[in-house]
Amino acid sequence: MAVLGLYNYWVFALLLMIGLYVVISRENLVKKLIGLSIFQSAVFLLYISMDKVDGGTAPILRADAENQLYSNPLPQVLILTAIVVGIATLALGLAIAVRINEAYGTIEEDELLEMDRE
Amino acid sequence: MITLFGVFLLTLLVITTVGIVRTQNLFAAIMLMGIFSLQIAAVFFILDAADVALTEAAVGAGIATVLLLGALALLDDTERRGRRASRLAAVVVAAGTLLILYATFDYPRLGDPAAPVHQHVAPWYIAETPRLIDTPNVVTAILASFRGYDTFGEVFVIFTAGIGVLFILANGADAARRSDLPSSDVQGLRHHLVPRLVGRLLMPFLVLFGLYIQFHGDFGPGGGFQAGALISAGLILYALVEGERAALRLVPQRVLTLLTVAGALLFVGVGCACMLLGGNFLDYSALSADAVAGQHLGILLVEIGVGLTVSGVLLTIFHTFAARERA
Amino acid sequence: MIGSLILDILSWALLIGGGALVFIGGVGALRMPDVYTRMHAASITDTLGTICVLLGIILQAGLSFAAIKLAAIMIFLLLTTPTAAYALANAARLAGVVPVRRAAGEGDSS
Amino acid sequence: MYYAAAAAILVTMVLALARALLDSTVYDRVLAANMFGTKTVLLLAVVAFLYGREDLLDLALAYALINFISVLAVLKFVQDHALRHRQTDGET
Repeated sequence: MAVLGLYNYWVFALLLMIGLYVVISRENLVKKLIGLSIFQSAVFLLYISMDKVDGGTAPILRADAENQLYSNPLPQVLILTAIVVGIATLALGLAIAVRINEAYGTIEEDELLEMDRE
Repeated sequence: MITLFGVFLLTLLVITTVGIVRTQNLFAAIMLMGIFSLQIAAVFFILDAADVALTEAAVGAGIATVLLLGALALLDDTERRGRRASRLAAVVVAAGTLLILYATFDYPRLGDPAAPVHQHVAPWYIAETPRLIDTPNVVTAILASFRGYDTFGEVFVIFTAGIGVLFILANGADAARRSDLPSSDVQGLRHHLVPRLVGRLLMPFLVLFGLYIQFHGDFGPGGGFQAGALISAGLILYALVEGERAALRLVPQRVLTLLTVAGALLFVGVGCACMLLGGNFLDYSALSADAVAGQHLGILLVEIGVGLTVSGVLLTIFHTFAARERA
Repeated sequence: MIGSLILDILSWALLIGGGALVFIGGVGALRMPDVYTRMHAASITDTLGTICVLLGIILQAGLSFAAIKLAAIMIFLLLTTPTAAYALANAARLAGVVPVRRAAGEGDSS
Repeated sequence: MYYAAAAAILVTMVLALARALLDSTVYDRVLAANMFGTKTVLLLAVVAFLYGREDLLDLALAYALINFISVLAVLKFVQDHALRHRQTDGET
């Protein structure tokens, strides 16, 4: 198990960088937004991985258990709000993409840049 | 054993992500995002973050898919493969991955009770919540009371995002609504008898469950954010099976705007009431002679405010996308 | 004592049977030749497998609030899984996906 | 026994994911997403009992209710798509 103790963080690193890769290398704006979502989920994973305590349980206090260990509630609070903010910003990004499509007829970044240069 | 489940799910998560990157069909990418969201929610659950898993389920798997599909209906659904050579990006990303992987070896291992995160305020929150606030769900206590400022800010970010979407997309939406909507928008899925019946049957349960999550949030997993997402999911379900127009007749856009604003103002109002009663901003203890009762009242009101704003904004966004005609 | 043993055995059988059904559905979804048959495999076994697994847990939970919640989950899944399959089949049909009709003697192409 | 059921569910998740990622139509992916949703509900129910936290079943309930919406959204999306194509075909 000791070997796997850092596995969550490795997955975090991979997801974070895959998300970043999509944002950098893909031209399509919707794909970029999806990449951003992956990036964001990677950060969520990092925070939630930090909250786990061995032998702990979800931080909802139980009256029936004495000396129960609880996992750390603080990262959960931060991420809980971040998820809802994430969907709101995703919607904002999509709205902008839709408007760009209406104005330019495409959402591929290289084509957009070409049109702007002309 | 549970750790192994986590490892297993995380591996699936990475595979899914690679699939998302590789597919050029955006519709397929959105479906894979739905799977991604379910997987990461299961991982959150296994890592003891029940509230977060609930939020991710309602928001990520339900509403994000609906919104992405709504936007995709207005766009092309295939991505053209970029002509720009992305070798530089690959190199940068590979270097970054190695750097972060190298850094992880200094991290405390998963579940280490001696990790720095668990040393400072967190034990205090868990120890003092029963005395100061007396709600079993520590997450709700921190969200609404101890770190109320944070939540206050987040609610206004959501509020602003909703306004932003309206600004960007809603002009001319009224004109579109006055002229005839595409007939499919009027109909929704009306002529599909089975989904329509089941959808109508489930809608009240979703809203009811949302209300349960809203008001049971002090005792179990839940709270305003999750409840707002679930209630708006219920109404989105109604809009899908009965059509946009019927949904807007049920809850008109005016009401949604009102809900959004009322929620945000309720939050501010509770904060200001605390100040008027002699406490600090969002210091609910001032709301009642009994500090704990004051906290209960404050958390209840603030969570209602959050729920109203979240459901209002999410539904507004959904309707705004649905009302838009494809260019 | 005997009663609880019988209950345990029954719930184990349901859990194992449910797990097996779920797994069979997964294999079917992977191996069947086209989207309609895959859907068929997945939705039928999914529905029964889900009922078995949840019933198995309900037997373990006994008469409690948890059992009511599990029963609610079961009813909702019982309604939604077939409906989702219907909606999906409809969507595929609308989009013009044609079911395969393999002539006799033709080799396995999947 | 919970472990056996959980293992079966996890293996089925792999199969569903394989279905989604292999060379298949988009509807297979929707099917896989839907299967995944059902499996997640089951997994959460089983793990909640493994942890002994029956109060967390609310999550499974939420998943069971939410999962349905995305499939309906897909149906609506495809239907609008087909309708629009029929209209543009009629005009030209």
